[in-house]
Amino acid sequence: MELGFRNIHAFVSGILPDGLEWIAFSISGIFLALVVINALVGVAALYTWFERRVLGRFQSRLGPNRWGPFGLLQPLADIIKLITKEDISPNSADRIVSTLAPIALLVPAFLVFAIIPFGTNSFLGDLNVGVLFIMGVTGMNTFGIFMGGWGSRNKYAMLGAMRGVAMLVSYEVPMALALAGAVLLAGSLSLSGIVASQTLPFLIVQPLGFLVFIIAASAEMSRAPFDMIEAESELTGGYHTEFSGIKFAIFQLAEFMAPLVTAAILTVVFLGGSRGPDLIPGQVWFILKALAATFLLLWIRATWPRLRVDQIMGFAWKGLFPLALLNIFLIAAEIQFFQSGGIEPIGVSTLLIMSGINWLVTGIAIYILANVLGQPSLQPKKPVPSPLANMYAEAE
Amino acid sequence: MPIRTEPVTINLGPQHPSTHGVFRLRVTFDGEEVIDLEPVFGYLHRGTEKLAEERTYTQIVTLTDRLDYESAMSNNLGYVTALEKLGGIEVPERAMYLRVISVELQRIASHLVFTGFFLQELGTFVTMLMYCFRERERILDLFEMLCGARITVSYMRPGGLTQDAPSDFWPALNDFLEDMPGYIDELEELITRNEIVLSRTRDVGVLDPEVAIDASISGPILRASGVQWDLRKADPYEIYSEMDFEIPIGATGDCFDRYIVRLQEMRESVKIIKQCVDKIPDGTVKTDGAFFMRPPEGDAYGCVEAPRGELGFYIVSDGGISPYRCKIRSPSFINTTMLRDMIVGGKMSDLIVIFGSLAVNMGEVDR
Amino acid sequence: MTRALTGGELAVQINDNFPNTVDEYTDISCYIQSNDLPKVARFLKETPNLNFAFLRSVSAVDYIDHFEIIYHLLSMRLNLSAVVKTKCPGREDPCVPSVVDVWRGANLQEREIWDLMGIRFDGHPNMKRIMLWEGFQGHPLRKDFLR
Amino acid sequence: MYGTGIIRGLRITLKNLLLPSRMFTLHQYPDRKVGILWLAQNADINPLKYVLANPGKSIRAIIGLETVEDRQPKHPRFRGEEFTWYEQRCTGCASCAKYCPLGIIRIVTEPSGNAMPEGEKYGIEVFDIDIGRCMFCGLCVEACPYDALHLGSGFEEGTYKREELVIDIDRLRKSRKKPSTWFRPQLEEKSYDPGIGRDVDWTEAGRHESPSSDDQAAKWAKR
Repeated sequence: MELGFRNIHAFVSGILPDGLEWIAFSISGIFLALVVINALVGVAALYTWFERRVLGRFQSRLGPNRWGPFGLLQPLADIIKLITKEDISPNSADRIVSTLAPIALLVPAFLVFAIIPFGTNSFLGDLNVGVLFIMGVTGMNTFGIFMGGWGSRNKYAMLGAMRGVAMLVSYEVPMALALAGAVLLAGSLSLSGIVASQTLPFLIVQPLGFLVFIIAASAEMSRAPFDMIEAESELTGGYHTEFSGIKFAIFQLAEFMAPLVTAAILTVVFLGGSRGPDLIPGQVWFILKALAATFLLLWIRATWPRLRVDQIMGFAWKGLFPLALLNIFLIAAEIQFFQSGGIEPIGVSTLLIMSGINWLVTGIAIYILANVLGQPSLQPKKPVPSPLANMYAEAE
Repeated sequence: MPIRTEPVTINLGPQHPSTHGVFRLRVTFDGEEVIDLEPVFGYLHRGTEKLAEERTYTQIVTLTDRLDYESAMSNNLGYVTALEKLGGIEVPERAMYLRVISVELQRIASHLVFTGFFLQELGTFVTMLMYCFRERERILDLFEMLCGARITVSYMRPGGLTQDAPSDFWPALNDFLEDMPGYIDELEELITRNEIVLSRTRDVGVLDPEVAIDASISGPILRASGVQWDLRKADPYEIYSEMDFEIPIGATGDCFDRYIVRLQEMRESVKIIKQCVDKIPDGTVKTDGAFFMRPPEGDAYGCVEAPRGELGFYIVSDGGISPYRCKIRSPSFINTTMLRDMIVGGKMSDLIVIFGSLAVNMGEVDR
Repeated sequence: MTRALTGGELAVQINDNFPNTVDEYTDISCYIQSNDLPKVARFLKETPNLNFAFLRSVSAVDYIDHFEIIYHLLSMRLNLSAVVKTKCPGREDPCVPSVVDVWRGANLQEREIWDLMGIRFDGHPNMKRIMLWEGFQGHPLRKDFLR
Repeated sequence: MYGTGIIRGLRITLKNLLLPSRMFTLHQYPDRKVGILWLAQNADINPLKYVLANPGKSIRAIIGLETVEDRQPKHPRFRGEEFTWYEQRCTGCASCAKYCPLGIIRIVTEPSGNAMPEGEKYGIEVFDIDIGRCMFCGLCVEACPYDALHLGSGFEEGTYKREELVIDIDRLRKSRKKPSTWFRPQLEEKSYDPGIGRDVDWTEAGRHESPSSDDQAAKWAKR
């Protein structure tokens, strides 16, 4: 039996007498929420271990390895430490806002997971406006970040929060447009529908959409190279500078949930979700694909430096936005051409032809955009010694 | 309705991840743009110049270690150069070779620290820092072989060195010299063509050569501005006149050039060390009597090309056992002269990058 | 090899243009009267055959009965170096003209000298303490500073 | 082309992730985790045999709990704490105290010492070294004319109070005699390594062979 709202609801209302429908609804809802939230917190804790170990290896360090086998209990130790720490907040801080901030940041991450189809079904069943739900819910974390920055009455935090709002709002646009490409292709707003229509993963069919989405998503979760919200070398931590104890723990949890959320959406929309050869169950396929996606995000985090604030904004509007529009236009035109009005799903051979065209257009588009955006001043210049100094001079 | 805005003043430091020690920048922001900046020094002031007045000439060597704690060897050399000029001490040839080897190793180590922290400030999450420190660790191991300490070496003495290198130093040095060019290639491939680094550092914090000279800026920052001036060529001390090496310069004087000049200097240092290893003669490394030296009355200014620029010591002697006055011309201190002019008008992120590209070391600034 | 200009050579050059500014000269340095410092500095910087555009360092030494300010100059174009000194008598509020207008590099160093040695530089744009905090009593590098 | 530079960077970090020579450059202190292969190699037997022989240890190693002591090897010249002092060699001249840049060595002598091989010597009542302020520059060792004071080779001297950092004469007498070879070429010639070596007796630590009376007579008779 799969763990989903419908199954639990059916089970509970089977036990209860008739007419107590609302109790069955509440019980199954609360039970599911408990299970899902605890499982997700556990997964996020495990993911912190994974991230720190892999990042450590990237940086030729060891990463946490002391506490438990291979350091697996390190997240537990961290949680205990953070919970037992004193919760300090500045005297002049806005208590209500700063207390709500971590919660406002964490809740959207959990909400997204309610509708991610891990196997054939998701926890909440199949939401027929899944993509819209995702867009709406992930947009909420802007509030959390701004509340954290505003409520803690710290100039660094405020700067980080202002940067955050500007960046997150800008990157919503290309992200939504990239998802729209997938929606067009699948002909469905539901995530299960998108998974079902991926006879060929959309990564292959629309690479441009994938590229735009992964860049925009890594900005949405403020990871390198877009981590200017919490740029520790500039803002000493950004919006969560003034938080400690359990509030800080929740901020960190939300921050570590973000890659999981991104990887899950990425897997569902572009990597074919739980589809794969039947040799392995769909859930395992899902986890494997999500792991690969998180590894990619980690790899980028370990390698690239951060962009400047104006460059990030410029990149969103001048780089990603046109690319996303081009992607939508391309997909729409191709669907119009190949599907010719019918509603039957597109065949694999047609998808292959489409992907061929798309890869070609992607290459050309990126090349053109790179040459437009890439400044000629970045080319190395030949140094010429200044006439002001001559160290070989022999003075008379 | 017009929006009422007002500038925000932030104290960047004295404790801040990017201030290289305890240093405070009082910055006024208009949004993200820096409109005013005032550096506040002195958090690490230990009065080295006053302390030097009541220590013997040899004891001061230990004080110089603590000036620029990332390049103690160069500080040692700068001090003993000035002292030998004042006292007229001849240094044995083997000692000069060993001095050059250790100083050039220190230059590589110091530039590695710079590279690591510079890229850290650009936002590479610790990765480059760890890579650079991994390479630097081997140099520190070599220093441990030479003199038993890794950071505060106190290796040089007036008239020579404390000790000759041990026999296992030479194979280890050769191993290092073989590996180092590969490391530098790796760093270069990792960063030099990286578009994010380029767009962050190109045309940021440009320093014109005229201004640089006018503001007494020295070292890699001056060379990045296109001024080909290096004391190792211009006024060769020790045995640099016999060495064959290039002085790399930058084209525009922006942050990227400051980085790339240092990277190329590492290559040249490897070249110099290789030549030294080939040519080093046998013999003693010490001069008798210099440990208890009393230079004649007078004054002397000796300077060397330290990793951060021209490090000068102006020593006034009254014939006693300790200097009458020992003034330190520290490159980091003077290189911060142009800080305000370079940063104002840039973004906050530029501030961090420009300040990082100056490679200021607070131990040396505050002395 | 950087050639060090002897005090005599320097004194001849300066005396030709500004008579009676050179007090005395030694092998390595030449003493200028402190009042004439800015114009001599400008002359040293802008004369083509001297071209001392680079101010290496400004130092101050406390000789009990007078202070001495030492300017180490460098000409990068000609690879020349020179030492110019000036004497500053008196222990109560000693004062010499500032050379920041000529060499910007003197800015922080003159502030440092004011802070640690207590010599005021006339015409310096920002004559404040630099290493020590405002309100510190005394100037630590003076020989009579005991703490 | 614009945009390829960042891809190269990814390649380098991946190389650092995968290449073993770039991976294991860090020493974990004071012990490190070991795998089953290392244990077998250390015991010099086949890994399979090792598993059969010590199943408990193998399981611990597989789940990553097995550790061995591993310290960063340090060069014999390492200038460490806990000075090595030979009372037999010390004459109480206090050169070390004079040459200490910080003045942290305190020596009190009494004149009624007994005669020792190198000549008359003072009895030493107090010999305090405040290593809380010591910077291990080694000038005291360099100044010692009789090679009585040597730097030590340890570096684990953490204490809870600053006062405990003062090394007094009793501790100097009692401590193990494992001198660093820094500034002691006579120890280096014997390729002595304090990290693995034995204690050095006071007769070996000096820089001179004590001359026989014949030699001395010959030397002084010439003058």
